[in-house]
Amino acid sequence: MNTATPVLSMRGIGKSFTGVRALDDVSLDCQAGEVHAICGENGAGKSTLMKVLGGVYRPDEGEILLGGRPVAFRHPAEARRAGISIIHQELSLLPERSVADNIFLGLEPTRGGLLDRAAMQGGARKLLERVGTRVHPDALVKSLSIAEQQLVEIAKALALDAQIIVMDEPTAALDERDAGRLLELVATLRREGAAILYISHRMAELKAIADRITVLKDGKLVATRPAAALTPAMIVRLMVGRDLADFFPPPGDPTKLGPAVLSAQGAGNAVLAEIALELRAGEIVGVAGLEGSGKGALGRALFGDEPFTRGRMTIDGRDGLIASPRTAIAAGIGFLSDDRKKEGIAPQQSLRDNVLMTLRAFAQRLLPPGSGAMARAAADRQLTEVDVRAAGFAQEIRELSGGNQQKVVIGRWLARDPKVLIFLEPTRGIDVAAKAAIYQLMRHVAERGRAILMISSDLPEIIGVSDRILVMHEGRIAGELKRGASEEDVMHLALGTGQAEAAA
Amino acid sequence: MKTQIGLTALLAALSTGAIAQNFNDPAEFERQKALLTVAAQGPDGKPWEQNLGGEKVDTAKYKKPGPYKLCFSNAGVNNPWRVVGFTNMQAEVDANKADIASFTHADAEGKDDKQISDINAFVNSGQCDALIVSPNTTAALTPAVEAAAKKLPVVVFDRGVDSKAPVTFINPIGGYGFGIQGASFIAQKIPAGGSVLALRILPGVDVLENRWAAAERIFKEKGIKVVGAEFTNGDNAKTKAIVEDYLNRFGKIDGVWMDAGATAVAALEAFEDAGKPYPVINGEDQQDFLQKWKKNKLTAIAPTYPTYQWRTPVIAAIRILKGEPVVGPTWKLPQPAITAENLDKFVNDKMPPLHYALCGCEQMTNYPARWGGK
Amino acid sequence: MSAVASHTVPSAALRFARGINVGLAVFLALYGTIAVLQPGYFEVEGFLNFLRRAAPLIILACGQLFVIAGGGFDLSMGSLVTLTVLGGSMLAGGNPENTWWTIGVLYLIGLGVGLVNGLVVTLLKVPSIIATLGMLLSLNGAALMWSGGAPRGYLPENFRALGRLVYRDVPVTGIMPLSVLILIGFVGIAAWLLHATVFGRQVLAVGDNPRAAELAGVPVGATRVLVFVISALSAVTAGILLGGFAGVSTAVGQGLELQAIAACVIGGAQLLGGRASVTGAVAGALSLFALFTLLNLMGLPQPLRETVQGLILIAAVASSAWRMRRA
Amino acid sequence: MSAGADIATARPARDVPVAPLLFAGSLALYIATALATGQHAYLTGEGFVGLTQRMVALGIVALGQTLTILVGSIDLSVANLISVSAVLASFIMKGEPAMIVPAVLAVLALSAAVGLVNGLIIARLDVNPLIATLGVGLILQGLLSASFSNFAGSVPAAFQAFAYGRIGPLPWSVLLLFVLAFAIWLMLTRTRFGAHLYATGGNRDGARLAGLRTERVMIGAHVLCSLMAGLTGLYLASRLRAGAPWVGRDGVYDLESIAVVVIGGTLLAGGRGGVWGTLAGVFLFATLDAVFNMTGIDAFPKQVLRGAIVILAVAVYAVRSKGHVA
Repeated sequence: MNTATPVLSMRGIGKSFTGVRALDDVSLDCQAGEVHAICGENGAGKSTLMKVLGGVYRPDEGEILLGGRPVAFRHPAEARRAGISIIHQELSLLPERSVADNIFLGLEPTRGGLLDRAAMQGGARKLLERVGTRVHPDALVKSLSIAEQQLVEIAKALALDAQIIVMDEPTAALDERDAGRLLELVATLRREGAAILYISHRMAELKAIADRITVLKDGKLVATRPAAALTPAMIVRLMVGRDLADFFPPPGDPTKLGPAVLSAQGAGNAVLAEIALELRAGEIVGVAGLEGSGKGALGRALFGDEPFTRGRMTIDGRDGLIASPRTAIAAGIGFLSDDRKKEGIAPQQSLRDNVLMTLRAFAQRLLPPGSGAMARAAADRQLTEVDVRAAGFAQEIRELSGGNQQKVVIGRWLARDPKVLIFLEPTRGIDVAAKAAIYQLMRHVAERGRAILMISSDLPEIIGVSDRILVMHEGRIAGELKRGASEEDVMHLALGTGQAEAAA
Repeated sequence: MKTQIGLTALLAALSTGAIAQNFNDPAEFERQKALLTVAAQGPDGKPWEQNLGGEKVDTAKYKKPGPYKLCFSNAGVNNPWRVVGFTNMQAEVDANKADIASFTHADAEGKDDKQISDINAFVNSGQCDALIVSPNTTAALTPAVEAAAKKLPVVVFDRGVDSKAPVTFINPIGGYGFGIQGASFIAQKIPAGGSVLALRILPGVDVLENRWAAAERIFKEKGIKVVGAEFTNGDNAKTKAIVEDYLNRFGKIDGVWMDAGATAVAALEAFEDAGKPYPVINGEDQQDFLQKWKKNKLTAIAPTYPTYQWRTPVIAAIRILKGEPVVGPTWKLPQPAITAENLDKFVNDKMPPLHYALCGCEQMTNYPARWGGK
Repeated sequence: MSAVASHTVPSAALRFARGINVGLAVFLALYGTIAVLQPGYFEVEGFLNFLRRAAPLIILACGQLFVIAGGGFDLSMGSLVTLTVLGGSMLAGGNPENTWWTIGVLYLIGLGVGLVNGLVVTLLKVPSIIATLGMLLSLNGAALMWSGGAPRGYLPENFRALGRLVYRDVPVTGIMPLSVLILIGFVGIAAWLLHATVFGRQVLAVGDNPRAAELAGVPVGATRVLVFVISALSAVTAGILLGGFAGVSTAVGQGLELQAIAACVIGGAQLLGGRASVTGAVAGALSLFALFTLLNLMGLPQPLRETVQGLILIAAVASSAWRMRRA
Repeated sequence: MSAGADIATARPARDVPVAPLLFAGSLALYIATALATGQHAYLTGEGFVGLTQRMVALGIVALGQTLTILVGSIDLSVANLISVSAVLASFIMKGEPAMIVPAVLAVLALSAAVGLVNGLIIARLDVNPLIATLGVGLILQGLLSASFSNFAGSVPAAFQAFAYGRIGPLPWSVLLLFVLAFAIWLMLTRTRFGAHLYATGGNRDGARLAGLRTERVMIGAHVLCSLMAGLTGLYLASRLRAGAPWVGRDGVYDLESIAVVVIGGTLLAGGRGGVWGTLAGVFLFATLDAVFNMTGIDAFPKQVLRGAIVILAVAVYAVRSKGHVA
């Protein structure tokens, strides 16, 4: 191991929030030119640790050394000034501002007291090129896709010529192609001598770029090992504390498929065209595609959020295009958004109120909120079924980890038990154990005779969970693959370079 | 350093509390007290054309052929008094159709700034032969009125301006007179050692401040105990709540002095609801008060600030443009009080509750419908 | 003392502190002070009289609470109160036979105003603070236009009774103002709607995260419209009580909307939605009214009362913000 | 959500150009009314000067309000601060030309202090800005009314030049309004503080994570807004020759300034908008005043119309926005 003074060293960091120990005696360091990966389940303390490093929180105990000198940050500005750049997990971009404004936020070049727009433009262009996107520096961020926004976020981190770069799940919103490009960028940064702390749930990535891996669990450090000495199974065991034997559930039984519950012919709208698909009771159908391929739009169109404007749809034997989410739900469709914070949870309401939201949306307005199927016991049963871990079910949902929040939102749909469930990125930003639990849950639901459309950017999950796979390209369904298809098969279709296979 | 002086000045101002302002002008008090006893000159039964002894202004230089284009910059119609007054004025305009070609008005909505702009716009428009102004505040409107007076004849009424530039300034005796009439009556009627509650609308309005200054002076002179002076914002509910609290606190209130009559009935109701005898009270010439007075045989008086003064400026403007001399530069109108003796003459239950009895409008066309009566 | 104990004690204390409603605490303190100054307030009769006068504000606060819980504001309440009082006098024209249909018409007007507010916000996407500000201007103008700028008639005695009548010789309490009975009924309905119905949960969900509520199937638009309707109907109710209590005037509703919002906030409601309680709003309205009464009793110069009011408002909200952060 | 990646590479179309549309619409309304009612004097240079003069008071305070709304806050205390400033100015001047400078400095210092207090309460104590500034406004008004009940002091003739003086055909005060608007536009679009203001309003947490001192930005916006209110107070003192404790409240500058800012296309939630829209909104209000005068519409129907226009003006572009507003 390198014996030079590490660029960054955190020693004995401890942090509590009103009695809850979020970090306990955590120490780690990072050398120049090293990628140090940090793993752990959600709630293990990774993000808190990074926020301590970034000056968002002040540690209760311990110290941070930069190049051997102790520092104490009282504000993110001080951490940045010290050369620490952080790509936070939640996007922190300004939707109404231009890409260049966002990239140089807080670092705006000035000339004679006024902003140097030309320098911002040029600088932004270079940085965007570096992260491999063709986004225009003057484009408003709100007009970008989530993946593009993620890349802008990374460009923003690079604008600060930092010696320490922290990336908190930078590839969570990216598809394989963009993720691959990002990994190359990380490799380049490492070559240039940056110290990189890298948080991710994707085992393949860790394997590909990490020099060392630190695993956190329950706010404590479990182990720091050279990446070469760890296999994905070992990492998972360290994180979870046990083996995850059956990460992906067994496939469905093709002989037990029920009738078609949802179908579309020739459907389309501003982004989608000639959509034809059929979902049968009992199956999980994966939808893959690059960012911008329209796979998210497909889910939203079927659910009536950004409805189809032409074509035909049949749900459970009845014809008709869906015009709004409410009509979709009434017709028997459920929908899990890819943006849990903005579109999933009502943060200040209790777990029970969140899990009952859809049932209540269709109940008589003047009924007691806990009548019939909405009884507290029923809510608690539902929350227990999806295995939510919380101090109590009266707790506000905002206090929970992302994985647990996601389980509550899924529970909301299971309580309604619709014929068709559309899951958009069901495991985005969720830790390994919760992921496995969600896959199991999906399979159970399918076995009960429900159809699930799982739209995801995570190829292993598409391949591991789906009974068949639809691949989208430029707003159309480019082809269909059977279970057992390889990542290459999917990518060919997604990139439009492969032969479209005959639809089933 | 200089800022420090300024801040210190502000702090000093704040810590010394109310700063003496010229609302209590003993000379003006005496002048108005004297005017109360002056006999009016002018046509009988037409108090809006009468005056309390003023000089005449020669207006020959304004003479021009009719009919005339009149413009009116109004401070606002933000209370019932101004609503009745403005109705009077419009009726007066209609009554003089032959002499008036057009009557344009701009409502300043109680904003000095807007009224200044309104006056400037009138002057620039070239559409006005004469300008009538009812200023929102005296000081603020002075420059605009002065500037206007250089271009065309200006008649000011109700509130004045600090200037001799207008051809004439029309108003009744004024706030001190009102205060004197009400307070003297109450002082005379309440039992010895009795207590008086003063109810005021809001601070800072010159007419209202003058009324209170006069009343306070009278009460002090007569040794009357004023248990409180409260602001009601002209709100019935607040008035009632305040009076209830005072009745709770003191058990008995003998007199209620009001600087304006709009909430007089609410104040009386508080006595009813508490099961206490009615106080000696002064209201104003609003119908609801007069009717209650008559019905419950109150010991009361109603000093007035007559709304018939809104008729006078139109009459004056026409005379000025005809070159006839008018009373000026100040034209004082009579300001009678309604007493038990002449109450019946003014009570009219066909009129709306806040109709002002001294509108001088009974003989005008469309009375009473135009004023909301039945 | 063990380390564990020292760790849990402050958090328990904080939990306890968080459990108390600021509004309630402020009210009790203020009312206690009033009663010390004026012992009559300690008696049942004194309290009922206090309630009678506070009733309109409490009702307004309860109505406003629904809008706030749903994430909006209703600035048009005060001018709707004015319209109710002026309109009531215009319609009834002092004739007791007209009272009941007049009240019916007034509620219909309220319904219309609430619907327009709600539809402007949900369909035209105008932020409620602007939509109801526009409504405030328009309603005020409409009320004055209708009556010609000044009250045009009286409210009949049986209409007035709703806000003015006090039943005497009532067992237990001695007296019982009719308006207090109306108040109790109204607050009961409000509490039931917000806390004991599916609708109440929908309001909170919509206020907390409208997008999530929409995707969960909650009829967001309808819920939004309904809260504005509730707010408008409560303004009509308050207007009827105020008109009954004090008679007709044109300034009757002025500034009530801000007082209602302040009451909700003192009672712990969160502006922009998601957190609200009727008990809190009632307590907030009571403390605000107790504050007015106390300042009155203390004989503080009128203007300084505004100053004290401002200080209390900031202090109450700052303290709940502080407790939110600690909790 | 998933618009094609290629679409974004093109330079995107901007949002509705609220400012020019609003300005043109108002102007058209003004000219049409003047022609229709035959009041051609309104169309002369002097007529237009009168029109712009109507913009000054509301315009200056609305410029300040634009900043607080952009930063994601709001200021309900401006009306009261205007009163305080007007009174303080004329009280200190007491008609003495020598006291003009001290008075102006005192007013600006006091305004900055009020802005600082507003900002601190909002940023540090985490009090909702509506409540915080409502409270501060009440405190100010109470202290003011307790000390003064009428016009206090007076301003010397030299100071009246601020409101009445002209440079060529153009009043100083109108010129000042446009100079201020330009300066604030420059600040918003061409300085770091401006960029940070938009950032703080657009996403406060995000801005903080990016290392911005969002509290300072918030406080700065409030200080500037209060300074604008102080200037408005000075202008009114100059125009009215003295300050009275009701000038701000009677002018309804708090709600009207918010209304014109929102009509001008600034997002109530912060993060988007600018000064020219606000100025166009102020122009609309001035036009309405003039148009109502020309047509002689009575005060009460005027109020009804004005309310409806406020709603419609915002609705015209808000109606196309996606998502929910509250």
